[in-house]
Amino acid sequence: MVNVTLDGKKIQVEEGTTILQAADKLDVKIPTLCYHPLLDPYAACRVCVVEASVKGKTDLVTSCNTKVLEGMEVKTASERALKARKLNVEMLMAQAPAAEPVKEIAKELGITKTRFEIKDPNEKCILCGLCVRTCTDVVGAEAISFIERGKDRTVAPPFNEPSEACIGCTACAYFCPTQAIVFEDKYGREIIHDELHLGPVTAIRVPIRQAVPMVPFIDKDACIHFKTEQCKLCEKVCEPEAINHAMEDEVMEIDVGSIIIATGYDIFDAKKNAVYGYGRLDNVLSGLDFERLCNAGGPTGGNILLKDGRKPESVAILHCVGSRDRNYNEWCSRVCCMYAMKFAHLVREKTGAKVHEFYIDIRAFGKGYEEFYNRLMEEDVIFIRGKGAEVTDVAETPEEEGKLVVVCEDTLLGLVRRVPVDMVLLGNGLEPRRDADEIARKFNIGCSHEGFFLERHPKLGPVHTASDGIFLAGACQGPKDIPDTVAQAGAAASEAMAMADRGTFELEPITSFINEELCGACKTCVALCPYTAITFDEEKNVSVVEEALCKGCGTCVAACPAGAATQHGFDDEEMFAEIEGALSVV
Amino acid sequence: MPKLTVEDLKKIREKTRRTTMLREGGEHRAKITVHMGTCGIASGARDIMNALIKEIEARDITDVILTNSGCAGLCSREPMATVEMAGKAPVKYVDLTAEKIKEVLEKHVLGGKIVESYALGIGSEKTDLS
Amino acid sequence: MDSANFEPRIVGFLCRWCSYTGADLAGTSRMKYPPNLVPIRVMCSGRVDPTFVIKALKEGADGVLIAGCHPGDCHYTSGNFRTLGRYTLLQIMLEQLGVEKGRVKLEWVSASEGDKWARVVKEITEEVRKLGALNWDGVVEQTKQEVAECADEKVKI
Amino acid sequence: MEEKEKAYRLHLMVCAGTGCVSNHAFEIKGALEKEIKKQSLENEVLVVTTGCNGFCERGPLLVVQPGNIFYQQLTEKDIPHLVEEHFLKGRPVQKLMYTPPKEKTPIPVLSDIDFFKGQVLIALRNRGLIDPEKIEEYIARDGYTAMAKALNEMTPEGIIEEIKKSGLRGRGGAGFPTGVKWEYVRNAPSTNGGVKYLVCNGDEGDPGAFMDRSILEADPHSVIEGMVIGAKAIGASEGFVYVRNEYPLALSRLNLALKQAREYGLLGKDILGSGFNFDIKVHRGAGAFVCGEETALLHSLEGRLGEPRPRPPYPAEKGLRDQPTCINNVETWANVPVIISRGANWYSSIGTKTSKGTKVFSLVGKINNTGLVEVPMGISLKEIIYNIGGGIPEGKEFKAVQTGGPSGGCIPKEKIDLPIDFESLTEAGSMMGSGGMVVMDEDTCMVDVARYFLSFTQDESCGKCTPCREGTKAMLSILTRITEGKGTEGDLVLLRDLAESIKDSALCGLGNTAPNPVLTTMQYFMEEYETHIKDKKCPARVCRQLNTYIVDENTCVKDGRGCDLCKRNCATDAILGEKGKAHRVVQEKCIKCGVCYDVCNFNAVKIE
Repeated sequence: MVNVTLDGKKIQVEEGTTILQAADKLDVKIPTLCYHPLLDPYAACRVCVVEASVKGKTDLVTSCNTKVLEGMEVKTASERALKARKLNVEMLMAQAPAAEPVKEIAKELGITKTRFEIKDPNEKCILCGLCVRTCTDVVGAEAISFIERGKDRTVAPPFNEPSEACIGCTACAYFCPTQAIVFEDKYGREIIHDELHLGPVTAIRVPIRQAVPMVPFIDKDACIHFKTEQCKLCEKVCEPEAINHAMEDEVMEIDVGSIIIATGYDIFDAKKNAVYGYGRLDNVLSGLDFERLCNAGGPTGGNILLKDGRKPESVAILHCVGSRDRNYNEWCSRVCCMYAMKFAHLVREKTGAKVHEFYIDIRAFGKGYEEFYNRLMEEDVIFIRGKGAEVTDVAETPEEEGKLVVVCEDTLLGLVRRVPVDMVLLGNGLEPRRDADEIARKFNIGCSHEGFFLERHPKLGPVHTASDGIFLAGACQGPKDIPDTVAQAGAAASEAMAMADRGTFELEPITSFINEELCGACKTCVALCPYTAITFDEEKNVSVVEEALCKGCGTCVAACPAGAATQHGFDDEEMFAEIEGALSVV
Repeated sequence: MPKLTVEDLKKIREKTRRTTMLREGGEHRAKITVHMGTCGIASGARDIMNALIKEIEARDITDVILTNSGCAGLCSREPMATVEMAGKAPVKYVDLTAEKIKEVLEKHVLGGKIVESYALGIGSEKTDLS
Repeated sequence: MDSANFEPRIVGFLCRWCSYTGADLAGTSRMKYPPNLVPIRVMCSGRVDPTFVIKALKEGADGVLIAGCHPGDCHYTSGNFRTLGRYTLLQIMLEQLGVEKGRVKLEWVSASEGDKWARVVKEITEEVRKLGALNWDGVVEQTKQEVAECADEKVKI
Repeated sequence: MEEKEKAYRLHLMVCAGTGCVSNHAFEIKGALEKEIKKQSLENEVLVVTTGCNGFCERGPLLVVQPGNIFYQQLTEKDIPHLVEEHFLKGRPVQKLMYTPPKEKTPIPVLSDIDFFKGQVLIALRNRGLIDPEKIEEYIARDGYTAMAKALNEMTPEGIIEEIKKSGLRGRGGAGFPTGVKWEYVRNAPSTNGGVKYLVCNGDEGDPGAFMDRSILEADPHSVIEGMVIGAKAIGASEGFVYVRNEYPLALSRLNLALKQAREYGLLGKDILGSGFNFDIKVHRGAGAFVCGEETALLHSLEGRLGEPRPRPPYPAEKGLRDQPTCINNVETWANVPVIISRGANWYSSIGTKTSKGTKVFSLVGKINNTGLVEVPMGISLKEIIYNIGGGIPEGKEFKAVQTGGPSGGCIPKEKIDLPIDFESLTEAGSMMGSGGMVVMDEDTCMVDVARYFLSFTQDESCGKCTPCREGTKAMLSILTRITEGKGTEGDLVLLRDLAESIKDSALCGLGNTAPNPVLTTMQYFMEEYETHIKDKKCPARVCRQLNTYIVDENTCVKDGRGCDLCKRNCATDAILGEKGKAHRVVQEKCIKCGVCYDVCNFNAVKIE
């Protein structure tokens, strides 16, 4: 411990403490500009200069980097220190007149005007080096540096050209005390709607704002540490030391009795069908985009706004985007009609905008659904029977200027209509997950030709699969709304429970087995078995069937060249007898 | 190149002593001046100089300064040379040949005995560089 | 024999999950189709060993129908692909033996395709009816002769 | 190495320092060799190239040994005559010898020349005596004996003790006791298995100083030897020489010297069988003045931006790659071997109480004998300027001397008896610095001098800290204002405030000392500032914007007969008059470019 006197006050601090830190403990404020508690002191702005005496030797030192010494006496606002500080601030006022922090310190020091020549009244950069140090010491990207020297010194990437070294982390802008560094979206997109996809989020965040459990995670793709192996600022500031970058994704093997597959669906990507202009035209939103937009925890706090921040005056909602369409998906996605109508209700309620629904036909099949449909009509939602054929921003009439125009054939009126609106919401259909095939292979279950998982029996086994112990729930089996999903999931859970509760499961008595004496060790069966139920016993030099895995398809039996593979209930003799029997009847 | 030892350093110093002495005007046994005015050169002073250089090299004499000067004023007795032993008066030799100067080097410079038969006299007029 | 009055005997190997259920559906749907086919249920069409087909022809069948799930819909993931492979080879072999192509068929019938089942049975019955009864003994005889000829030629060589 | 050394009767020591080389020394050498061959003297006369002789003013130089005959300002034309007369016929050529100003008789022998007479050579001990490209010649002059002694007979503590006792202080400017620094480094803990580094600072950025270059060119082995001794003392196994790339000759000689030393085993593993390992790498600097600052130099050495960082931690504690590092200047290293071989007592007998030994100064400016001089500490300015330097040219009056490079201060003529040592110079507001010495005569405007030096420091400021970056800029703009006649009295107050504050609060030595020229000129020549501001006049008539040009009509007509030259050269048609008649300047149109003054052959244009 070291004893110091600071502005007459005595304090004992740990060895290695800087004057600035000691002053902070005593609530003595020393202005700083180039200092940041998370970075090594740089001692460049010289605004934090104080007068320090040790052993009779008095010097002007920068408090950010000077460590206290035993018996040191510090005067943070001595005449000498103030003189230097004021001049330095005054000079910075001339160099970066638009820098707010400088103005604030100047105000505190009672400086109203700078006596020095102002070169650029809009200059904000005070050359404190925080950005450069952040990029170098924290981020490790070393994409920006000071260039030139002296009065020409500026911060720039190499050769003043966009640098490949820049990882786009924006940490420099974050550390910049004067907003001299700003970042903008590469594609010039503005805030509101982009937040839906890629708006500024931090690498550490909770997955969504209503996430349960509410635990932050590190987004490995965005985290600077995983790009440059540096940073780790979060570790420095996390007092409970809860952050561990070395933690690896862990592959865990869990033994279970049964598995419920509930891998859900993918939303139809409306970009595939260019006529809707999704991703190309502003204010064309997919169903999920809109959900996020009107979510109270969303980017606009639940307000339905256009990209430029205005409230929409008219909104079009298009049904069957990607569904009931031979060019894309033939099936009805079941949920879109209802969620599209929910959107209509939300838009009416929140903005009072005019809402047009473009539909093929309304499928309000559930309990209370039809009533909701009727209610909407009373809410003055305009229903137009006719699939939206095109969304365009090419205006043909003056009232279409600056609007999105939905073109459709109104089948009731028998007319092609052009409806100008501010915002278009798409009722995207549901699709099997992209990786459904892979999952199906992994679990030895079937997929229908659309790609939804195949239940064992459409009526008698709607949650079972061909593999015992593997059950289906939700939209992975086929498009479903939430009540149906919950119902199916409940059924799947109880089937799984029932099986787990029994503790055993019955095999059908039709499994295959290998007659070891006949087996010629050709391993044909091993490769054929879709259930990996056949293994080859190297010791005995024969194939062996694991009966618990065998489903009794008999493929191996048919293929066995030695006749060693046989199937209970379906062995060759039995089959021959059956053939003979069948043909003996005249 | 072999790595040196402290002894090697000394050896190099010994070997280069002649240079050191020449450049720094250090301790030397004698200074031989060959007079090389036009007359001297015409009468063969170059041979005298060459013979001296050869001899000094051959004997590896490191402490003799060899130099030349202009005409000594006694053109008829050229080639001439002056031998100036350290701390002693200079001796002028005249009518030299290569053989004679070798003898002078041997007897006078190394042996310390003036070769009187070739000597013109001892002592010199005050030399002025102008 | 008069082809019009000839009633062929056909053996059907039906997979338990699709085709057999499809046949069931045809039945419960009270669809009409020829009674000439005798169904034999297997767990999967993949169990259908080519010898079963030969055996059926030998025992007096005039035609054989193998029916399985649609490709990709196999209850056992890939059994029907094996069937398809074997069937293709079997067809070549039967042709060499002198058995007409239309006598043995492979069809994909799903559980929901009762109507398709009925149609498939109708089609094969009509086709085999046209071909007439299978003279298996003749087939065997001829084959034996051919084998013997080949053997002789081999000796000559 | 030859078995027997060839004997020559004459050694011609051609100075091949950068100064003489740029004056065609190599052409002189070529001409000499050609001519010697022509006269068949090649077995009698040896031509040697040496490092800088120091008397750069008079280059190209040639010293003939034995005899120490000094030839100067040679041209290729002189060579045939010189060879025939002197080297063949033994008649030294007078007209090529040095004649002091105001005198008529040339001085043939080098040691009789005033310029050389007053000097004491320690760091420059081998200058002009050896060929820097031949290690044998360095060894012949007792080279590497000190190293042998240090490695084989002394302990590290013993070496440090000896250096401490000698009183050697860093020759880079600050004058920190070298032995004490070494001790710090020796005792500083290394976090990397005891790795410590040694750096030779050869980033001589002062525009008027060239002693480091000269030493590296004339005697690179002395630096290498010094570094090996230092390495042993602090326990380093790796050393760096940081040389600016603007010194190509120094670089090539240093690299050659390192190669030779390595071949001889004087660097590398197990040096001279002592078991001590040390090697030196050369790092080329890009020529930023600030890289002479040790922390900036280390940054640059690490491949980073050459900007200083706050101290502490000092490099002795945390230097190159965060390990204890000993940085000394070229001249300091060159002094080390002599101290070890001749002993601390001998060394400390030279100099003053606090400043021991000698210091090399580069004497430039308005002085007769420009060049490099090594003088004992404590010698007075007067001795250097008048005895060694030969006084001010053209009989002008001495006004001030600026010491310590661009950030040193100006010492006025009242203080000409000032003894040169670290303390006296600092006390006078200047500093030792690297040893630049710019002499100024009566025609020098001190405000302009301050402005000039400020423009240099402003350009060279790295820009890291506010006072130096913005302050030098602000001071320069005030000074420029004053020299342009736009200064106000408030400017002087602000200027002084700025200067004091920058000196007080800048981050590194560059900023701390940058105001020195301003502060000292304000201290000693305040009246000049006031004249500039109040009277809008420049007493030395240097600041053209303050001059009023008029034509003395009498002279114009009488002497020049109205030659019309001024009128024809005037860019703004500010001069009226006809040929043969008196001319006059229309002040409203005059932009004070001074062309009329420069072109007038009859001194008819006057400055008021």
